[in-house]
Amino acid sequence: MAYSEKVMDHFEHPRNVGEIENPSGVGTVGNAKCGDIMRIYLDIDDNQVIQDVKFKTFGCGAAVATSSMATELVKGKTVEEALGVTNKAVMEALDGLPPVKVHCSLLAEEAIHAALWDYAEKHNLKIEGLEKPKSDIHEDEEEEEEEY
Amino acid sequence: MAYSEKVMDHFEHPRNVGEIENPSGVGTVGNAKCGDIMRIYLDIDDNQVIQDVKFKTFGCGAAVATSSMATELVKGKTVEEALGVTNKAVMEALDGLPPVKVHCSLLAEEAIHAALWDYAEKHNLKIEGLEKPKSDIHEDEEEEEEEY
Amino acid sequence: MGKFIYLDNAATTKTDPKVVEAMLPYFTENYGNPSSVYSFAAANKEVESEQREIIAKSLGAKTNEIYFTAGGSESDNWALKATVEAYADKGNHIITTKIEHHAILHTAQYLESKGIQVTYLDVDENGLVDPEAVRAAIRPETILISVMFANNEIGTIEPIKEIGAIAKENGILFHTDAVQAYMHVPIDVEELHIDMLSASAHKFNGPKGIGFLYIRKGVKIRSFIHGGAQERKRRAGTENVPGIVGMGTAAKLAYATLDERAKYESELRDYLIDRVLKEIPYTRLNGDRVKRLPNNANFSFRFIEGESLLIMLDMKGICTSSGSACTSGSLDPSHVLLAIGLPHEIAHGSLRVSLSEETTKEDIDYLVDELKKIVARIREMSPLYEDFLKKEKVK
Amino acid sequence: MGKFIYLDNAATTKTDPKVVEAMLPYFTENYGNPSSVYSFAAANKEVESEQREIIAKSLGAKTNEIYFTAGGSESDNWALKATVEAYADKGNHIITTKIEHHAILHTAQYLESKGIQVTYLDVDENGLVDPEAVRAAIRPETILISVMFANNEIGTIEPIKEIGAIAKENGILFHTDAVQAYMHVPIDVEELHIDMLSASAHKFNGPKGIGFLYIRKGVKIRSFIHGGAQERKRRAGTENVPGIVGMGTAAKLAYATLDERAKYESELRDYLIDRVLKEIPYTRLNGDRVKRLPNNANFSFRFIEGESLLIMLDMKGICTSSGSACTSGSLDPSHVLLAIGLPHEIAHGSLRVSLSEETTKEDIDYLVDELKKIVARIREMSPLYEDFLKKEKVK
Ligand SMILES: Cc1ncc(COP(=O)(O)O)c(C=O)c1O
Ligand SMILES: Cc1ncc(COP(=O)(O)O)c(C=O)c1O
Repeated sequence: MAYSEKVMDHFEHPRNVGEIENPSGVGTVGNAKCGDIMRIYLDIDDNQVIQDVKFKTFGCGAAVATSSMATELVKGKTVEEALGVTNKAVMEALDGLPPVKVHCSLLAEEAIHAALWDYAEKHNLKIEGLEKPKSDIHEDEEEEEEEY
Repeated sequence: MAYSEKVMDHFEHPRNVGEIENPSGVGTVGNAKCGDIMRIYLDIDDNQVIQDVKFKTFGCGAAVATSSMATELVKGKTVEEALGVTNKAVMEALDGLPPVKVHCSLLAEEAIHAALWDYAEKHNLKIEGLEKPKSDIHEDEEEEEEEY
Repeated sequence: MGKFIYLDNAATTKTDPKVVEAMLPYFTENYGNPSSVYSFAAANKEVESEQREIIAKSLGAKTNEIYFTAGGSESDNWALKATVEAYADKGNHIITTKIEHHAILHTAQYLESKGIQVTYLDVDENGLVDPEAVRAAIRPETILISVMFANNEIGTIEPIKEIGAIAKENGILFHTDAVQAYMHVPIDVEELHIDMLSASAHKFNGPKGIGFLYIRKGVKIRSFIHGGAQERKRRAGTENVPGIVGMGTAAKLAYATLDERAKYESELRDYLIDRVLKEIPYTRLNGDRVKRLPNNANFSFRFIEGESLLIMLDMKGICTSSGSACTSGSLDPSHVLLAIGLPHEIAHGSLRVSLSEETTKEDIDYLVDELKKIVARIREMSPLYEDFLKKEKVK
Repeated sequence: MGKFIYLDNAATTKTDPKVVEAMLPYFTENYGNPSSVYSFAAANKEVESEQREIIAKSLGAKTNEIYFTAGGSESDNWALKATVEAYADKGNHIITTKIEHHAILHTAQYLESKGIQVTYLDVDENGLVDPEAVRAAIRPETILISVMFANNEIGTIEPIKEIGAIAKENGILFHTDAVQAYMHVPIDVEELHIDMLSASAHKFNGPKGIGFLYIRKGVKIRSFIHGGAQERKRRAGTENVPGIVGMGTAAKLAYATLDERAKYESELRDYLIDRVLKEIPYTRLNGDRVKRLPNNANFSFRFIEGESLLIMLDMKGICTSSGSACTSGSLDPSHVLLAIGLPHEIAHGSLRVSLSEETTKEDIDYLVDELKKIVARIREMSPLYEDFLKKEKVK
């Protein structure tokens, strides 16, 4: 699979695994058919700062590692800042992913967005720049071999 | 090529190579297109006994060896006996030939027949059982792989 | 380095050091091209013949019915594509199954794109093909039945004899992909009415990149790789002499130990299966419990995705696989597991353990002990398991 | 054992002991299937990549343009058959030559039987293809030009650059069978406008049973061997890791010495040619005197049949060939020698001597000395020579 050391570290020692009771927002994306499901729990305070974040993931090594890294990246950030955490940022923080695994980082981004959306809905907020997340990002995927 | 020791012996030390001046009969068969030509010279006495025989051959190892063996087999025989020297007899005397080389033994038989025919014509004889030889036996050949 | 336990012998095997030793002279000493005239090289033709004979004997076949190829995939491609070509006047329909290796499946799909009709037979929940379904699928224009001898993922051994008899009765050619079965279970092409059979050396401690196709005398297929007159004009290319010697030597060694190996491995396999099913909850065995390759065990652990499992086992020094090696990296769950009726999320969580004669009971115990911990750990992380537990509570 | 002089390096070469050494760990230690997930095996994917890079660099190609195959024949079959398939909407005509190796020629004939139009270009008396004849043969429906880089029998090097330029100008794919040329002459696929190129490891001191096809990025051909997702989904089959490492190592070694080897061998070759032409009457050199592989010499001795010559040389410990190795055993004279205009009886009497860097001047002297005696001896036995002498006398 040729995962980077960072990916392996986050896979072996995933940060923030677990659940949050009565979360400010929770989002689940992906589907079992495609082999990955990510669920993110957010605990957000009144200043819109993410105080805590937890995840559960059913998926491959990259799915676990991107979930772990995504939670690390949004923790302590404001909602607005968290929105800026893209799949690219996650990938970079992990020193890259194999091409077939790029979709995992998209899924992680989407999982954060889904949790934020849930938070916004529950709190009747409108978060600038946040769209209703797709639950499944697989439709975006590309074949590795573009030319044939 | 997997030639038998006998074949190799007759190839390395061919018996009866050469020409006979004023032969009783001479026959040349085969053609250069197919890669083998055999010429047999016979010296036949008044009792129809083959006193001497020589050959020249353009061809592969098996062509040389079968020529050599065929001359050995007819030497000292009567014309009638010589007619009985078949390609099978030549092959057996050589402990067999690879399948692709069986045609060489046919060519050797044919060369003897051609020389005998020449002898018969020159001496106005009719030899029982001797037919006008084909100069080229390759048309009889079969593919090794009969089934496809 | 810590532990190292290789339990992926269905993906490939270690080349036996005796095999390598037998190959070595053919690289740097007897390196001649067997088609050459001079004795130095022509001797290699003999050597090749000897290997062919070893293999022919092991199958109850004739020496000149064994054709060397570059492996199982080439053999499978050859058998299917050349049959379709050679028997085009007879018909354009072939019968195969949904659980074939991709070397058959993708070739069949390719042939479909060329206008060939293909029936892909279903299998039951244990992966077994029903011989009566084969019979029912036969049409007047059927020219080939290709059913694998044993499945590479779930280890199920198919009813080859019954299918062979049906093929023979109906005058239809019968090919079997025996890449996983050859040298792991006894095979007699006469008794089983097999017309063509694919095998690959690296699955029985031979080298990679060499295999063979058995073609019954009288089967009219021609070349798949055209060119020189090698392999009785049916497969071109300078002969891979070291590879051929390696395969022959491996076949000789494996044939001599076939029965005892099968006995040893299947006992160990059963021990593994029993422990796993007893000690790890929400687990199922995939493939037939009895009609099964001696060295194969395949499990599904609910709520778990296979790759994570493999990586964690790897971290413990254990080499195993999920689905087949060729498809890892792809996102689709195994077509075999879907064919036996597993839902997608369970199909994603499968583990194949394939033993060798070198595997010990200690290895298996270590595997099971680690597996228990790892499965528990991954489930802790799984949103599916979380949902499941919540539902259970509600009940 | 007496003398042993191997002068048939065009048929196959000795595997370099350094190559074997590099291969060895991949049989019994790092034997993992590169497609597997666990690190033990996945490391072999890296190893493979390194070999691919070595080869790519040697051709001025990109790493992902190199696809491993089982040898030259498979590469040739793949290039032709897959092109015809992939570009069927564009046309159904291909251009090749009369002097190709059978791996191309028989494949082209097979394609003809499937309705493809094939132009087989003539060559001149030195075996050279005229680029203008290539241009003239192009039709609107031409999809492929396949011209060998250097001929395996007579050693002539074709005007690949000119042909490549014509192909490019006309937007037609250009394939070259470089099995004899790769690692014997410098090749740059960019400079020469080559879209596909076949090579085989055993022709440059690598192992048998492994080769590659270079496929320029953008060429749309798909698989020839269908199945698993190996080789970027274009060539199925468990990777022959030892073979790949062997080929990569051989390429690395050969690339480093290419220029000096070519210089050394061509000087020796010229010495051989000069001696033979001067000292043996009724002899001709086949192939171009200058545009010629550094290690190839090919002679025709009138009144002589090739096999006898080979066997007698063999008895003196000298390994050489007549025509190509693949066709020996067949009764037909070389199609290449007929194509350069030799009459049948002369075409039957050809001798190919192919050197290596290990060949010495002493070897060549020994060869020529024996050759003189043997040719004289066979001519003594030849009815054709007898007739010739008689005619000469009459004059
Ligand atoms: C020019 C040429 N093309 C193709 C081949 C076929 O290569 P292989 O025998 O490795 O398949 C050869 C050698 O046999 C050759 O010389
Ligand atoms: C059942 C089956 N068929 C075919 C193959 C292909 O064999 P190879 O990879 O040697 O080409 C394999 C293994 O990969 C297999 O398990």
